[in-house]
Order: sequence, then C-alpha cells, then structure tokens
Amino acid sequence: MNDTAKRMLGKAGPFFGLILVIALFAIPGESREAFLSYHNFKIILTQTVIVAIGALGMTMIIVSGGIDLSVGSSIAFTSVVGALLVKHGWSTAPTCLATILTGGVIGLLNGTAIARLRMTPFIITLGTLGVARGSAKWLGDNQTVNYDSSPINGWMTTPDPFSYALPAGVWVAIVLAVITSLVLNNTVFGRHIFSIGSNEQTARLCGVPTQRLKIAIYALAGCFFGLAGLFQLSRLRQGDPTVAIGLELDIIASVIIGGASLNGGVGTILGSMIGALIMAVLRNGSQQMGWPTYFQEIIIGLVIIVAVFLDRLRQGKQA
Amino acid sequence: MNDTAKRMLGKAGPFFGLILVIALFAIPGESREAFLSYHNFKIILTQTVIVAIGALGMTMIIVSGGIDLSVGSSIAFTSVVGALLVKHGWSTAPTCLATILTGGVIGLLNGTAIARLRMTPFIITLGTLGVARGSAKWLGDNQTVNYDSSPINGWMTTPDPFSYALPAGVWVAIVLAVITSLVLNNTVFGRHIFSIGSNEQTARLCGVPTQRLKIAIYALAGCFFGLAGLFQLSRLRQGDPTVAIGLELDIIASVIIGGASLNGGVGTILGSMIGALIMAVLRNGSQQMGWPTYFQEIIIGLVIIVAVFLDRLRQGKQA
Amino acid sequence: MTTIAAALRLTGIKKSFGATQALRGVSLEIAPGEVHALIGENGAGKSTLMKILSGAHAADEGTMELGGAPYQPTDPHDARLKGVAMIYQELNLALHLSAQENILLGAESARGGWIDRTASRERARAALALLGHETLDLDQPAGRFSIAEQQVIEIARALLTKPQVLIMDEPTSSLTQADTERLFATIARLRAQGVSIIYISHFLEECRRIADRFTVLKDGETVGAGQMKEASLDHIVTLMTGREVKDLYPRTAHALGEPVLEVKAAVSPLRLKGASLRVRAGEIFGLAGLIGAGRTDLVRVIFALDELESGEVCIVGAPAEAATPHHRWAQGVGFLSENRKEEGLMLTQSLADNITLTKHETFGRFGWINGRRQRETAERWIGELRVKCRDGTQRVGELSGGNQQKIALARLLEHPARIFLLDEPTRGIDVGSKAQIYQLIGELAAAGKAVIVVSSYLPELLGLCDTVGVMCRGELAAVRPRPQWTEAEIMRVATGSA
Amino acid sequence: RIAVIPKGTTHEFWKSIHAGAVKAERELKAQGVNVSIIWKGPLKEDDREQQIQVVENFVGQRVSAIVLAPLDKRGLVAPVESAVRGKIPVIVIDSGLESKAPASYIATDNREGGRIAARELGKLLGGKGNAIMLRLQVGSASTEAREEGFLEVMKKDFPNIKLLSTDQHAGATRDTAKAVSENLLNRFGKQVNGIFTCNESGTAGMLLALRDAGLAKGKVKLVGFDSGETLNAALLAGDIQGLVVQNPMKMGYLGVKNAVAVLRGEKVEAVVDTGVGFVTKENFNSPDMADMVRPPLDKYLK
Ligand SMILES: Nc1ncnc2c1ncn2[C@@H]1O[C@H](COP(=O)(O)OP(=O)(O)OP(=O)(O)O)[C@@H](O)[C@H]1O
Ligand SMILES: Nc1ncnc2c1ncn2[C@@H]1O[C@H](COP(=O)(O)OP(=O)(O)OP(=O)(O)O)[C@@H](O)[C@H]1O
Ligand SMILES: [Mg+2]
Ligand SMILES: [Mg+2]
Repeated sequence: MNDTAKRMLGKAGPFFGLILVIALFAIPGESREAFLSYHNFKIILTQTVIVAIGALGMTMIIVSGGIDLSVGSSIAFTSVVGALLVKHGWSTAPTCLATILTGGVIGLLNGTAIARLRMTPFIITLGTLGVARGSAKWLGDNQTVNYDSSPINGWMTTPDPFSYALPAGVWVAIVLAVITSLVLNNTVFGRHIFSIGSNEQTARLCGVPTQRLKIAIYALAGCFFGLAGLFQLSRLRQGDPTVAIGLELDIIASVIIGGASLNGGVGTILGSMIGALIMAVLRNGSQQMGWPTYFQEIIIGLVIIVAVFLDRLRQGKQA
Repeated sequence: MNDTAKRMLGKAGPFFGLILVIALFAIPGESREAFLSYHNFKIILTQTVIVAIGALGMTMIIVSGGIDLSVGSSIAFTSVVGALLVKHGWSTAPTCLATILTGGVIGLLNGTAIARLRMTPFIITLGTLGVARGSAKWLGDNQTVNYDSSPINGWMTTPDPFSYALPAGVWVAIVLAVITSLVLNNTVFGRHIFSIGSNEQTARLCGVPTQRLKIAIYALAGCFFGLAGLFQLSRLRQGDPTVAIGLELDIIASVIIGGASLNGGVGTILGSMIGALIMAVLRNGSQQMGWPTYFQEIIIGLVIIVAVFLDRLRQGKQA
Repeated sequence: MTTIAAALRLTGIKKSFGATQALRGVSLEIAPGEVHALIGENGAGKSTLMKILSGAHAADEGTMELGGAPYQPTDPHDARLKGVAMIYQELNLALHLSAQENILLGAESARGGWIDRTASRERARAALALLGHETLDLDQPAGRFSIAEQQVIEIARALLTKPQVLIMDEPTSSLTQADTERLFATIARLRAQGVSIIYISHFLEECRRIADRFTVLKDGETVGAGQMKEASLDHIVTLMTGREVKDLYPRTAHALGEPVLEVKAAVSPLRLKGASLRVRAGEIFGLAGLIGAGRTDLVRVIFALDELESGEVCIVGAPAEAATPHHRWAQGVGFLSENRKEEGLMLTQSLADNITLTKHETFGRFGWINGRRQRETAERWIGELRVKCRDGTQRVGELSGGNQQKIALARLLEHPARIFLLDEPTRGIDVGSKAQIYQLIGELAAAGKAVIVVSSYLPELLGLCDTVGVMCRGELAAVRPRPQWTEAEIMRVATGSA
Repeated sequence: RIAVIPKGTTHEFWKSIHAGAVKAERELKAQGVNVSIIWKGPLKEDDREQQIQVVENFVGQRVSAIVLAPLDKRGLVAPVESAVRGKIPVIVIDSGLESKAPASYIATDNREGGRIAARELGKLLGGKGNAIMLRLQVGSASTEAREEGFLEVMKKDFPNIKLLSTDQHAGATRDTAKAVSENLLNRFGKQVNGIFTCNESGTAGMLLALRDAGLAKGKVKLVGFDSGETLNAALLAGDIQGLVVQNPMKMGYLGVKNAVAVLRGEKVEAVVDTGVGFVTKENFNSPDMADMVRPPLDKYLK
C-alpha cells in the first residue's frame, strides 16, 4: 500500500467501525428508509449525549491508567440533586453549576482516596458506586423527584421534533469533545495525564505532581459526570435515583472501543466519541430492525468484537 | 512491633477485613444473636458458593493479567442449558458434565480470541457478555426453563433448614478452593500463570507457551463458571436466563478485595475466598440490621473501601 | 584539602526497606564544580542514597544541606526546582510518549498551560545535540527506540534543566564508547560552569578519568574516600569488595569444536541489513558496534523473537521446524535480553521463580513443583554470583539494579543450553562480580557450549572472547580472531571509516 | 414480627404496599395485638438471587411470618418451602408462586388487567388502526401476564387492529424505556395509532418519547399500567388516555392481616383478588378510584 493511501486510511481509521455498523443496518430493505433519515440520526445523536459526556471524563481517567466504576451512580445522584434544587426553586444557572460541582465533589473524593491512600481505583470507585446510588435513593426518598417545569427540560429536545436543528445537549457534547481533545493533546495538563498513564513512576521522578494530578483528573471527570447527570435530568424531566444502572460498562466500553487501553497511556477523545456512537447506533438500528431483544444482545456483542478487531487489523497493531 | 507478632499478623492478615466486617455487625445489641448464630453462618456460606466458585476462575484470569466480564452471562447461559438438559430427561451426571463443559467452551472461545487475535480481554468478554446473555434468553425462549425435579435441586439446601449439616455446594466450593490454591502455587501451570501476569514478554522469551496457556486459563475458568451455573440452577430450581446480571462486578470485586491486582501477577485463592465472604457477610449483616435499603448500599460501599484500606495498611504495602 | 563552601553535604543518612537496612549512616560532601565518583558493589546502597538526594525516597535519619541551606526535598519535583537533577539507573521512560515529550517531561515549555511546540522541539534538540544525537526522530514513541537510544533520551532529559547538582547513576551502562566520550565532554563543560556532578559507574577507569574525588560505599556504609589522582585502582577495588581481585579477565582454557550455529545473510525488517556468521562449540563470540548497529537485532533474529526478512538461521543438529522462542529453548538456545525490566524479569515474583522459569518442569513430577529443590537452586546461584538479597523468596523488584541483572543471568546459566545469546550480560554489574561472571562464561565454553556476547564495553570483549565481530550500520562488517583486534581497530570498523 | 418483602423499593407501587402494611399494623396495634412489620426489599432491584437471600436471612432470624411479593414464580419456591418447613407461615402478594406452601395469595389479576387495557385501547381506536405493545423485561411474570392478556383480547376482539411491534423490551429504567420508545416511534411513528405499555417506568418512558416526537395530546392513544405522580398529571393533561390501576394498598393491608390471622390459627382465603380499575381523565376524581390513584401515603409512611 502506498504511503498517502495509508495516511488517508489512518485518518479515516477511527470511523471504520462506525461506518461498518451503519452499513450493517443500511443494507437491508424494509427499515432502511427510517434508519437512514436525518431525523433518526438526530435521535441517535441525542441518545448518545449522556454516554458521550461520560466518556469524555472516562477517557481522561482511563488514559491516566485509572478507572471509575461509579459513573452510573454519579449520574443518578447528580440528577436527583439537580431535580431537588429545581424543586426548591433555584433558578437554572445556579442549579446547573451546583449539579456539575456535585459531580466534581464525588470525583474529588474518589481522586483523593486513590491518590492519597494509594488504593486501586477499582475498589474505591466500586465503593462509591454503592454509596452514591444509596445516597441518591435516600435524597430522593426512594422515589423519583418531580418538579413543575424548568428550562432544563428543553435541552435534550427541539421545540419542533421534525426541524433540522439539533438539541442543545448535542452541541454541548460536541463542543466539549473538541475542547477536551485539544486539552489532552496540547496542554501540559493533558500530556501529564498521558505520562502518568504510560509510566507513573517515571512521571513522578520527572517531577510531575502525580498525586495532585490524579485528584484533578478524577475531579474534572466528576464534573463531566455531573453534566451528564444534568442532561439525564433534562431527558427524563425528573430526578430518578435508579437511572443509569450499569451505565459504567457502556461508558467504559465506548472508551475501549475507541482504542484506549485499560493499562493507561493510550486513548483519544475522537475514538471514545466514535465508540459511544457505535454503541448507540447498534441499539437504535437493531431496535428498528424489529429484531427480538435476545437477538439484539447477541448481535451487539458480536459487532463490538468485530468492530474492534477490524480497527486493530487496520492499525496493524498486534498488541 | 516484634518479629513473631508481625509474622502472626501476617498469617492472620487476609482474615483481617473479614473479622472487621463480622465485628461490625456483632457489636450492636438487637440483631446480634441472630447474626452470630451457627444457622446464619450456614446461610452466609450457602449464599457465597456461587460467587466463590466464580471467583476461583476469576482469580486465575486476573492473576494472568486478564479479565472476564462475561461470567454473569456465562452462569445464566449454563444454568439454562442445565435446566434444558434436565427437562429433556438427561440424568444427573451427564447433565452436570455437559453444563460444566458448556462453560468451558465459552471460556475456550474467549481465550482463543484473546490469545490468537491479541485483543484486549475487556472487549472480547464484553462481547461475550452480550452474546451469552442473548443466547440464554433465546434458548430459554425468553422465559425461565422449568423442569419437574432433579437431584440437583438439593445441592444448595439441607433437608432440615435448621440442621447443622452444610449443603453439598459449600463443600464443593471449599474442596475446589483448596485444590485451585495448590495448583496455583505448586504446579508448573500455576507458576506460569503468575509469570505471564507478572511480565508476559519475559514469559514468552523464557519459552512459556503464552498463547496456549491463556487459552487453557480461560477455558478452565469457564468450567468453573459452568459449575457456578449448575449451583445457580440448584438454587433457583429453574434455568433463568436473566439471573446473575451484574454478578461480574461482585466476583471481580471479591478477587480484588482479596488482594489481587488488575495488572496481573498478584493474587491468592485464600484472599479471593475471603473477599467473597466479606461481600456476603456485608449483605447478610446489613439486611439483618433492619437498615433501609439505601442505607445498606451506602454502608456496603463504605465498608468495602475501609476493609481494603485497612488490609493494605496492615501489609504496609504502599502501592 | 578543605572545601570552602560545600555545594552539598549529607550527614548520617540512614534508610531501611522493611527488614533490609540499605544505608547505615552515610556522609558525603561535594564542592561546587566537582565531579565526585560514588563507587561500591552491587547493593551497596549507591542508588538508594542518590534517590534520597533526588527526593524519590525519604531518609529515615540524617540531614542534608544544599548550598549551605538545609535541604529536604518532598518529592522529585521539589528537588528539581531546588536544582538537583538525576539520571536514574533503571530506564525511566513513558514508552507511549514521543522522545521529545519524554525529554521535556515535567519541564515543558508552555504558555498559559498550552504546550509551545516550537520551543519544545528546540530545547529537546539542544539537549540531544550535547550528546551528539541531534538527528534522533523526536516524534517516535520512546518505546520504539533501542535501549541505548533510550539511555540517550534519559540523559538528555537531565541536561535540559540547568541543575546545580547533577546525579548520574550508571549513565554509560549501555552506551557505546563514542557516546561515552561525548558525555564526558559534556560533563567537563558542566563542571567548568560550576555544576557539581555525582557519578556512579561500575567502569572504574571512567571514574578515574573524570572524577576529582571518590567515595566508596560498602553495605550501606562509607568505607573510604579521597582524591582520585592519589588512589590506585587496586586500592579502590579492595575497598569496594573487602578483598583483592587479582585478575579482572580470568581465562579458562577451552578448545573450539564443530560449528553449532550458522547465520546466512540474515536481513530483518528493522536494522539488520546483512550478517553471516558461524559459531563453533566452545567458542566465545563477541559482537561489537555502535548504537543501533543492529547487534541486538541480530541476536533477536537468531532467537526467533523477530522475523527474518531474508536469509537463514541454522541451529546445527536441530530440525528446522517452526522458529519461536519456545522452540529455541527446546533446541538448546538460551537468550538474555538487554532490556531486563521489560523482557528479562518478573519483578513481582520471587528470585527462585525467576531463576527457574525456563525449566520449571524439571523441578518435580507430573507438573507439581518441588519447592524445596527450586529454592536450593536459587540459593546456589545467590551464593555463586554474590547476589545481595534476603533469600530466594524475596521479590526481584526489591533488589538493586546490578543484583537484578545477576538474577536474569542466573536463569540463563542455570538452563542446560548449548548456545547462549547474551545481550549486554554485565550491564550494571560490579567489578568483582564481573570477574566471576567471566569465569562462569569461560567454564561454559570449556564445557563445549557456544556463547555469543553482545557488549558495548570493548575491554570486556577483548578480554573474554575468542572471536570478535564488528557491526556497522546493520551489517556484520568484519569477523576476526581476537588477537587481530585492538580497541582502536574495532572503533575504526564500527564507525565505518575504513 | 412480620417481614414484608417487596420486589423493589423505589416504585410508588411498592410504597403503597408499604403504606397498606403499616395501616394494618396500626389497626392491629390499636386492637392490642403486638405486631411489628419489617419492610425490606432486595438490595439490587429486580434481582431474584437477592430476594432469595432476603427470604433466607429472615428465616435465619426466625421472624413470625413472611409476606412476600415473589420476583419469580419458581425461583422463590425453595426458600419459601424451607420457611414453611421451619414453621414460618408465608403470605404471597402481587405475583404468584408455583407452590402449595403459602397460606394465602393476594394479588391483582394481571391477565385481566391486560385484557381491560386491550378492550379500552380497542374502544379508543374504534376497532381499527395500528397498535404497538412495549414489553417490560424478560422474565418478569406479572408484566408478562398483562402482555398475554392484552394480546389475547386484541387478537380475539379486534381483528382489524394491526399490531406493528410486540417484541421489544423497555428495560429496567425510564431512560432505557425512553430510548427504545424513541427508536420505535422513529420507525412506526407515522402509522401508529395506539400504544400499550405494561408498567410504570415503561409508560413514563413512552410518554416522554411521545411528547418529544410531537405525538402526545391524543394524536397517538396511550394506555398504560399503574399510576404515579407523573402519570396522573399526564392523564389529566390528556397525554395519556387511560391507566389500568391496581390496589397495592389493599395488598399490603390484607397481606399483614392474613399473616396475623394464620398465626392465630384462623382460616384465611387461599386466593384474594384485590381488583383492577381503569382510570381516565373523566373518572379520575371519583371516590372509588381514590385508593388506587391517590393512596394516602403520607398518612402512613411519615
Ligand atoms: N524498594 C526496595 N525494597 C526493598 N529493598 C530495597 C529496595 N530498594 C533497594 N533495596 C535494597 O537496598 C540495598 C541497596 O540497593 P541500591 O539499589 O542502593 O544498591 P546499589 O548500590 O545502587 O547497587 P547497584 O550497583 O546494583 O545498582 C539492596 O540490598 C537492595 O536490595
Ligand atoms: N524490545 C524490543 N522489541 C522490538 N524491537 C526492539 C527491541 N529492542 C530493540 N529493538 C529494535 O532493534 C533495533 C535496535 O537496534 P539494535 O538494538 O539492534 O542496535 P544495537 O547495535 O544492539 O545497539 P544498542 O543495543 O546498543 O542500541 C531498533 O530498531 C529497535 O527498535
Ligand atoms: Mg544502583
Ligand atoms: Mg543492543
């Protein structure tokens, strides 16, 4: 293969799996029209927002060599907090800020425990998973938290469902993805994240303040999770303490499908976003195909493996 | 601290977290008597069997530097297979063998994909998670699989609920734990598992057949998961395709609480068994305390963190 | 001589790791613009002392002064800010990051948090230029470089910031002579600028050449110090080892037999452009060359770790079946990687497990391992190579660098192979133990085994080998019996200036 | 001491059962009977294994009686039979158990509920058009009975109504339900006239999706199951045309009452049907619906 072609493929590369998945649902006849419509892609994008924003934070964490299992619970907790604030009459801006910061505080606690007590992220965040979920139910008094109405409710839809405009949430996710990607690649903070993921020992010896950095990473990622909680609130229009159970696997899977390594040091935002889209397209497409639920599960499992396999093949990376 | 005392503590060490958790529920007055009864420990042991057997296989996988997310689905799948076989009139021994081997085949597929395609275990087994769960529902025709009766039903209870005898499942788990521990520590196979987890490159350079070894590890662990599925069948007395959702987190947590590292090369069977017991005691104890559900979730989360933290402190291991 | 204002003064430093007491009260004083050699056997505590100085470890007891003021770094970052930089003995690179990022790690050029790429590139180039490697591809991930190049990157990193005190822990353990010369020139320049340099090396002649003064450590204590000019090499060795080492290159008589290994026009996708050689039983075959000359590639190809593009590797007397490392061991070929951390040791496992990894099967029956025999074997090697450790159950990761190397070597020597491929076998090993290892290699040859030794340390090759091949830019340029080589001649062929 | 074990704790439905149980407790106490109820659900919602553990743990504690809403008709047979063998009577509420061991079974006739939903939706559609049924989850017995009841009547009484999709599952939470609903509406939104969803979270998810797609306000008729604050409001706003409602308070109340009766050695009815109702915007405020759609939770649970 000549060099330019290779480079072209390299650039288009991350989209490979995604194109494959879309093609899978675009070929057969019956549901094709509905699936390939602009309106359906709008739906898919909207359904991806929460996982995508979660994946932004998770990418930072995984690149740094960590993991956060508490993301689903954090989203539930922050969405309950947001709903309670709206219910108590807070106006929109302070509610948003407080909700995002709530996520940040959970992350801060995770990060502090991980960095200061030097415990494995898996255990700490598994603990937080339980604590945050329990606290969400407690705050919500074991029920969904309902409020009259709030501008937040409109962020995940467009007034006219058939207009070509995209909901605010989609734009927020896109803008944040671009910013996060720039930060990861072009700032000292970003490169230090890669360095502690690649070799924490080295980073420490070279004067990277690893402990503070870890705390910052988890706290910042927590803010992303808080934001995801806010969009979850906007989507359900109520705070639901039982929402997003098991979402951690979806989010982590998106990041890994996007090419990151659980050993740290490798990963891109573009990849993670595509990973999130692959998951969403798979769900959406297989539901529209009218396949039985069990068949959907099987297909989704297989396609995840195949998509990642083809992507690895393309990269010629055999590790 | 003098040396003998230190060594004593070192021996008793792994039990530290467990003792702590038991003490937590033993101190307060009201529920103490019920909690500390022999009968209650019998219940706890029975409730630990499935997670413990899963943790045996998972310990091997994690020590080798891998992970298996599909264990919950595998248990569901094999329990449905077992139920179907009983329903079709197979007798007990062949049913058991076939069920265990079914798990082994799933593991074999996982292992082959991981070793030959060199893909991350996380992705492969995430795929299998979906495929096995979907296939279980498909086999079971979206319902639980019921059969008239089978000797298998009796393995997880004793005829008289208040007798001092332990159910067969508990004995099987104990015997298997002892054997697995011996194999891990004293056989070439076992030491090679540690070697590829500690440094796969080095192991390969030293002539350890890393690929074949990985396949063997996943296949053997799969057999354990099949056995866990059999006990799941015995417990529910039906094949249930929706059982054990999310169990992977419990099982992995047990292994990590037991001192294993997700980076591979470190871990013990004794530790994992104690990890499984800690989880079971926590659930059992907090239910008996009459706390509300949300409070239980919070406490369990906190105690997991504290138990692991104290254990790490004791070991003076700061990494 | 009295120092007027010590740049650095350490008094009564103590440090223990669990039951191991690494330092028992070391004192050290260094003047500005002085090159100070720190000498000692493997496990004497040199690296530990320096890690305390650079903030990587905290001392249990003792005080430190820097430029007259109390000095107590909280972490390496703090130490670096205070003007203490260190090149660590173990390679410390973030393998996923580019060479440039590794050089600048922790000291990035940035404006408001955003990395300034042009400035970064210039600074990285400037640091590399000091070492004569300005052509290194800065955008490659560090993991793609050979060990020697990684060492260069590591040194460049320490030269980047302008330190007051620069600590070098075995910087030349995998450098070739040309690179070493350039490093010495840099050291001389820095000294002239008033930088104090602490230099650790097991190459005593290097220490003699560049150091003003020396301190000898033994078992965590200072056993001697003085002016370098006034001390004889023998005196230092005796201080170090507590005994006299008479012959640094002991030779065991051995005779050459039939050829056992043949390589015909081997070409690899990486650096090997063409090499043909024939090694006979009982022969010690040395491979010399500059960084990246392809020596490592050649032995890796022989061991089937990398695939051949063309050419042939033939192990005489073994069927030409599938070539994998697994089969090579079975065919009686043993290999020691130059990269002990990545490819040589299981750091989380015990000494005994590491030493016996290639032949676990032979320690018991039916797959069950006889742990006692395994430990006995480990203890035997610990004694033979004078490994400083608690016992065979200690984890390898807790040993000093040189002692780790001894364990990696012990595994190979324990394996009943016919052909030994040793890539930089004595990297980081002290003088006394080196002699012991040469002795063992000589005994292997005497027992009719073939040994290929890759080394960047020419005295070692000339002292040990029967035949020496010199590689230049991927080609095996010349193979001659040892008596026909001199250091100058090897360098002439290696640089391709013939 | 009587243990009351629901399937979960977060849905309003279970709160109502809890309220009913407390109501019975207070009444009995007022009569001088010394009862105390222990309310405890499985830690992980909808997890059979967890519920089995809860039952086992209560047997271990030797409570006097157990009132149980089994997550599975077979899976809980073993622990229940073991309890009864240990002389602890068990009253089953809400969903059935395939065993003779329980002293009494108090529940809604779920199949009948599904039938009612089908009749009412059929009426709303005038006997023709296209309909969708959204299932809940694989393995949930009570909702599966509703689904079967619905399909039975649809096939028999309304042959002119075409069922576009009947095999998609809403999943555990409102969010998964919403996503599935959106995807179904994208595919069938132009054709569909009526929808049946078989529990609270599924109805809530479908409601949100209908609103977002501009199909609410009766453009597509929605018949759901169970009531709740959100659903009631939507019913009054005209976004939902009707809800099949059960009487969970009565289940909780009778469950505890019967348990005490069994302990006293009295005879209790083997099967009690607590009845279902169909609530619409029109009859929402009628008194006979009060217990079902506006259970006085605060009175008992505060
Ligand atoms: N992390 C650790 N845990 C336990 N023991 C350690 C650790 N690091 C060093 N030691 C011990 O401290 C002693 C001194 O080690 P150090 O690395 O300072 O030796 P060194 O003089 O640098 O030797 P070398 O020449 O081999 O590099 C050794 O006995 C070593 O085993
Ligand atoms: N662990 C490894 N895995 C794969 N390739 C390697 C490894 N180590 C070195 N290489 C490759 O081998 C080539 C290095 O050349 P080589 O190491 O053979 O030179 P050399 O003459 O041995 O010099 P030196 O070892 O002193 O750098 C490089 O292209 C490098 O990428
Ligand atoms: Mg050292
Ligand atoms: Mg080399």
